Amino acid sequence: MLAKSAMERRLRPVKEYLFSPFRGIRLFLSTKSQSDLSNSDTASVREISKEKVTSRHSRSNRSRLVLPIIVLLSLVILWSLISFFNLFPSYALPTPLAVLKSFKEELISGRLFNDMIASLWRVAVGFVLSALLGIPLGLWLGQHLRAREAFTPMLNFFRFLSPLAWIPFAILWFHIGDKPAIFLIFMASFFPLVIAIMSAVATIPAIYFRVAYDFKYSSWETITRVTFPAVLPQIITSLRVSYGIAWVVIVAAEMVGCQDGLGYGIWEARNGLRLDAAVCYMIVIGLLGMGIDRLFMQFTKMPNIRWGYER
Amino acid sequence: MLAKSAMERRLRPVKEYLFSPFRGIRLFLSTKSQSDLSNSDTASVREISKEKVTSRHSRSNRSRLVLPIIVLLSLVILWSLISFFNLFPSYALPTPLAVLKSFKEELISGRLFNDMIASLWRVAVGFVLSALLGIPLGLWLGQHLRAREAFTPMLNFFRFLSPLAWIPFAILWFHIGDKPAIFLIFMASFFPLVIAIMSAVATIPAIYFRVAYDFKYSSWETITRVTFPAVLPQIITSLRVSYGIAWVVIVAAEMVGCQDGLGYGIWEARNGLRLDAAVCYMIVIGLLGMGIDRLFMQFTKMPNIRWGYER
Amino acid sequence: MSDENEIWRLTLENVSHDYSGLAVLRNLNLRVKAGEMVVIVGPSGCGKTTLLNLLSGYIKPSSGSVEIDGVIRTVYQQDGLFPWLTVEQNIAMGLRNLDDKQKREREIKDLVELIHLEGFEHHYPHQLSGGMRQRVELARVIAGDSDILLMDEPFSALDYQTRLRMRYELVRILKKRPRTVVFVTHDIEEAAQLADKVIVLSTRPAHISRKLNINTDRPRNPTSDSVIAATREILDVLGLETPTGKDI
Amino acid sequence: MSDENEIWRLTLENVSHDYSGLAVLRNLNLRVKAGEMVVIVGPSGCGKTTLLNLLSGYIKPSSGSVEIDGVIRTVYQQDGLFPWLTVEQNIAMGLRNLDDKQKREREIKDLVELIHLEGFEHHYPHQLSGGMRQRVELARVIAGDSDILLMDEPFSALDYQTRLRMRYELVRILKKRPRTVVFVTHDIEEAAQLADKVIVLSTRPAHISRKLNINTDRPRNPTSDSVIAATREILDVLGLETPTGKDI
Amino acid sequence: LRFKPWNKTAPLNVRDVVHDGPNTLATRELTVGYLPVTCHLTCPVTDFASKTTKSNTNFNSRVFTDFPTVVSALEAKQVQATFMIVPLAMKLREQGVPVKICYLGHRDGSEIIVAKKSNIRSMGDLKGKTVAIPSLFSNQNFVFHKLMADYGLKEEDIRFVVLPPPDMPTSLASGAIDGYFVGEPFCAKAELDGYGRVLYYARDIWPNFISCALVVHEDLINDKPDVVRDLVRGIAQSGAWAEKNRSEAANLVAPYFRQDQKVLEYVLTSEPRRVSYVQLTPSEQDFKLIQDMGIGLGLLKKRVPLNELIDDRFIPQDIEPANIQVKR
Ligand SMILES: Nc1ncnc2c1ncn2[C@@H]1O[C@H](COP(=O)(O)OP(=O)(O)OP(=O)(O)O)[C@@H](O)[C@H]1O
Ligand SMILES: Nc1ncnc2c1ncn2[C@@H]1O[C@H](COP(=O)(O)OP(=O)(O)OP(=O)(O)O)[C@@H](O)[C@H]1O
Ligand SMILES: [Mg+2]
Ligand SMILES: [Mg+2]
Repeated sequence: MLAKSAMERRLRPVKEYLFSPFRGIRLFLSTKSQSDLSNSDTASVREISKEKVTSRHSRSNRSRLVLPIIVLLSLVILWSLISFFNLFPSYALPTPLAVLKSFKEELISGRLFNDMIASLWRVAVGFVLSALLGIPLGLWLGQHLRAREAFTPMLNFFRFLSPLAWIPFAILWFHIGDKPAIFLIFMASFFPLVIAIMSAVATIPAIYFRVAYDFKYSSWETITRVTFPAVLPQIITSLRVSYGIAWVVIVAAEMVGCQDGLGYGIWEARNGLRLDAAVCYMIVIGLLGMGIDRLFMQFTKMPNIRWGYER
Repeated sequence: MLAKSAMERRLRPVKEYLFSPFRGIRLFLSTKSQSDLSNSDTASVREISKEKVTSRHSRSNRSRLVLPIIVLLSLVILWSLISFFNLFPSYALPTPLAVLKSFKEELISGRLFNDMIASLWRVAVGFVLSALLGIPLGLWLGQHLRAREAFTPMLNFFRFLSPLAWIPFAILWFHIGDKPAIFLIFMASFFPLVIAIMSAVATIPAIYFRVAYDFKYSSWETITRVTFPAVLPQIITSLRVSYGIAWVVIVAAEMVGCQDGLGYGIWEARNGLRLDAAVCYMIVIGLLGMGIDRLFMQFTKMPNIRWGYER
Repeated sequence: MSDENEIWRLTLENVSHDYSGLAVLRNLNLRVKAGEMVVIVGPSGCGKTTLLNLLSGYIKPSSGSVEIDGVIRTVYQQDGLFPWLTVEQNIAMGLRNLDDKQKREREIKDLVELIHLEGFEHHYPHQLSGGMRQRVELARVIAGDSDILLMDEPFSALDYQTRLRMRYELVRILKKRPRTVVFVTHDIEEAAQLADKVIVLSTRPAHISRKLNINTDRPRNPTSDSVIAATREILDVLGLETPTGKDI
Repeated sequence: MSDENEIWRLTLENVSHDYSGLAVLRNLNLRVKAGEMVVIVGPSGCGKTTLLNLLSGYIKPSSGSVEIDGVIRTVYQQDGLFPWLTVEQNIAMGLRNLDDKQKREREIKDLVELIHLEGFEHHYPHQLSGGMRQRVELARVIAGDSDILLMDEPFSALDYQTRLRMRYELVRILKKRPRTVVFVTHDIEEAAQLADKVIVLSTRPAHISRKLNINTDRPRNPTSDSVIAATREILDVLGLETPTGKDI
Repeated sequence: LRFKPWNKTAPLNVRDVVHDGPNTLATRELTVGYLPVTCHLTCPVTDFASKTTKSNTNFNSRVFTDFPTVVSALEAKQVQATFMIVPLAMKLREQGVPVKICYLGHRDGSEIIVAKKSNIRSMGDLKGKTVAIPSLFSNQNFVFHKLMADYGLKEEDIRFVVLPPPDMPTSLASGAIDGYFVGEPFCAKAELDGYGRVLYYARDIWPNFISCALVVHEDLINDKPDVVRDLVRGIAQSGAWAEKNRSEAANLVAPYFRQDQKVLEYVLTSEPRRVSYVQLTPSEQDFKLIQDMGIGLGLLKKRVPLNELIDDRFIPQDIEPANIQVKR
């Protein structure tokens, strides 16, 4: 029994993120897979690639999909049973049917689609902004010990401030509509991102910089051709985490006088006393979040990033 | 409202670290420090410990403190200048003086202290709950590939749901006051924690289990004496991250009929059109968040955890 | 040792092993006497670790029989010490069956002395050098009621000079506490320095291409004649006398 | 080689080095001829890496002078290949100065052939075995206009048989593309197999305890007489003939 | 700023669908803030009216989720006219934000709701109970305290909690609170779902109860008095129309509020005492009472001269119902 799990554990990393929908989660927060019992250092390449191929196909895709679907289905069935036997009154827990109905309604009116686009747009802009500013800042801080020491307390301080607390400032500084929402998303995702990238840079093996020095890389080349690619796998991980934050924050961000968006939809549903619509929007938010998370995982398959998840 | 002795008990540790600010932030999200050019495998122990001692003392603690303070001071000065030259109207950005005044006011009335205790209490309970449930679940899922595959999509789905969206359910199921707030904090911190611990377990080197098998550890011993201590460093890291989430969520959580707490303080300040008080509460939230984060870092110094951050 | 002559600690008879279609070991026959030191060498990926797993009973052979007589402990190539336990606690793992607390403590003290690590009882593995860690592993597997030690390239992560010293160390410790040892290595010099019997495996599917007895006393100098002669013979069997890089 | 006799690639005169109070090297004198292969051995922590850093100009000596004549490249003990670049791109790092694209491509093709890695041009380092990675490192430092190779225990992370093969590989490659080499190793056999001249360093603060010339042709069999004789002598200088574990 | 590919293809917002398109005659535009509560019903009606009837100004109604956000938006002059609870407007004025109350939003429109099964029959029974109010700066809070005083209840006899209105019905249903005092439709919801019962209509405790008013930034009044005039007239006419065509009004605002039309219709038609949209001229008398109570509670710090706060210059002489046709 142990033998098998050890083997599986060994085989996991490669397989895991090729086919199954949600597997890259294991990569969440951990970029290196474990060392294993066999020393494959000296195995010939033919062997290595063969092993990879077999391990990839060793468990069928289908079984990977079936289990999560069973879990989800049983959740839905549980929910249906609860509402069928009226364990909670319908105002306390909308029935699956009511949610489905409101889903259909929102879909047909085109509002759901509109809200999705609006939210995706805001999250995308806020997130891209924080990536554009956060990645260079994180790289810079990671390489300068003094600067890192000087700024981490500040970064950490701002990390703990809820976007809800920023709302008045968001409106006063950025007025209402998209801009303050983007600002709030930015504020929520920027600081954790910078801190994560900063820490990642601090763990780059010194040898890479030594090699860059040997080959006479200029300092600009060192940043773009060594530091950046060396932390790219961890940048992707950090981006996933901070994207996750950005997406969770959408509900808070769309309090600021937005007229559409999934988060706004939830507020409107609450104000409109429509718990069914609220649940419908929650489901859409959860599913879209998961979906985009999977998109990020596609990056981890790029050959010049994948090394960070393989060794 | 809260028993005084309990209050004191809760406060003591906080005091301890208030005076040794912000070191160790570098550990955030990174468990392994970089390898370096010199191969110290064969260095004698005397050398190793000496090196460690020197590196610990190689830069004075003071300089470690000075830089962040300079940064914070310049932030405050910038803020003062902005409000001095009226770049923003005072309703858009309260002056430092006004904030200080409201700080004094809240402090003297005892409300600030009361709010701090209330928030800390809620976060502590919600967080401890999610740790108590999340750690065993994470350990279990980490060791069972099938279960992991089955439940990750679900965990991931719930991870993306904003606590704000849960508010109506929190009220229906837990009424108002502390309980729904705790529920919201739990919902926000539980899922990321489980996912992180699950991933950590999946990266435990198989060799430890092999050794446990050789020494005939029972499966219960394996979990408590191998799996758990092996991921303890990563559990601490995960706890820090999820505690961070719990603390950020306090503002959202205290929307639901709380009559005290720092998050409620922000709502009240906003409702009472007191931006100065809101800023004062934001500062307290940020500082407390940072402070408790430092408490967690104390764990990383424990000898049977520290190895995870050293090698 | 001569009076134990007839105790066979490990017996492999006609053992073959496949991993889901991959033929790894073919018809191995091997008997290990109590107190004997058997060293296994062979090309990488030929199945040496698989063989040890068969010997320890960790996996069952696809065909043939494995008989084990005694308590088995293994030293792995990677660091198998638990980093969350101190030196003392790691060594105590081998004494789990000893209920008498005082006896256990005395035994631990003895073992720590044996591996020359007095003063480091309460250090954690990450505070020790590679050589020290390997000595703790030795103490852990030698502790208590173990009879047979399996060692899978235990010294290959160390540098040469430490490796050299660890071989002498192993010999010295085994002198004090005799055990039956099956030792896997890539290092032919190591095999020649340590073995009573060297088993050379062929490439996969592996059979035993040569059994070689070395009868000189240990410790052996790496440049002593018997070691050189054995080295030469093993290199020859493995075709490594003038290797080319093509198949690295 | 004899006509280059008088070109000194590296010259150390009375070099000493301290790390903030820690005396590491003391009064070293060393001259390395063009095309020569100098191997440095010594106890761990004695300052071998420091010496290479001085030779490469990466650090300045506390006193004394270092003269370098030529372009220097280094192979490190750890994997120095950039894992985000393919084999081809890694090798191309050594050809950064070559502006002619066609020439560069031809050169890369030559080098890939030299290290027998045809077909792996577009593989990433993590897709290769340890020996293959070290060969790519060799190609990278040999590429282009390099004159001097510094190698800091380049093969110590490999297993014995691969190490053996890599030594032959290095000799073969250097035959085709002669370079001046300063090679640091812990492995005395390796030193004896590869060196024109072995420099044995003492413990810290290190001075040169012995310079040893080996004049046999390469490649040398590890069990050949000249290698054994040199090994014996070095072991003797280092006091490793019957080492004890005390100071591991 | 926004990329909107769906504008061309997908059907627009439901809010836009009911419109017949922008009023082509309108030369000016103004955004007016409101919350999706029936107290603010005239706002979307005016929005609708301005686009379907002939008027000089196009009014866009912008829905908010809570009052603090509305305040921030007003301070930042992102909306220059909005519906707002009256005490909050006073507080704003007190803090020097130049706002004026130009008109009222409604009369009445609030109820004290208690659990249906409870045996609370009057104010006195609420002693020792938990009651939710929407905000400390709501008129509901003020009036409730006045009522307590009338019944001889002391401050500590009732436990007040501030809750977002949408959470009140659920809190009552779950038993977390014993009653609440808030504007519609959050009262009707509890009644319709069968767990709430009206204890008092607002007009029973305070005739001509006011909760929300139209608040306009002084800058707008100074810069574009015509727009303000149009706005007040529009709201007055909308109110007059809604008062008469209650069912149609419910039908019209349901998509604006994204609320269940049934609930709105219930609010507007079940009981005429619930809410009315006439007599919306602010009177100093009413406001003085509110102010007194606010100061009594310590929530308002100083007395703002009411003639500075109220600006009734824009109220039209005679109010005709707006000419609104709602398609069925
Ligand atoms: N659990 C496993 N499942 C499938 N194949 C395996 C398993 N373990 C090992 N193998 C394969 O069996 C062969 C022999 O493996 P083994 O680890 O025994 O070789 P080895 O001689 O110990 O190699 P090395 O010298 O690298 O340590 C290899 O080809 C390996 O890929
Ligand atoms: N940058 C540095 N700062 C301070 N001390 C250093 C530094 N680099 C090395 N040392 C110390 O100098 C001594 C020599 O180090 P060096 O790395 O040169 O030894 P080495 O012979 O290469 O050791 P090894 O055999 O482990 O590779 C060691 O004691 C080491 O701790
Ligand atoms: Mg093996
Ligand atoms: Mg070195």
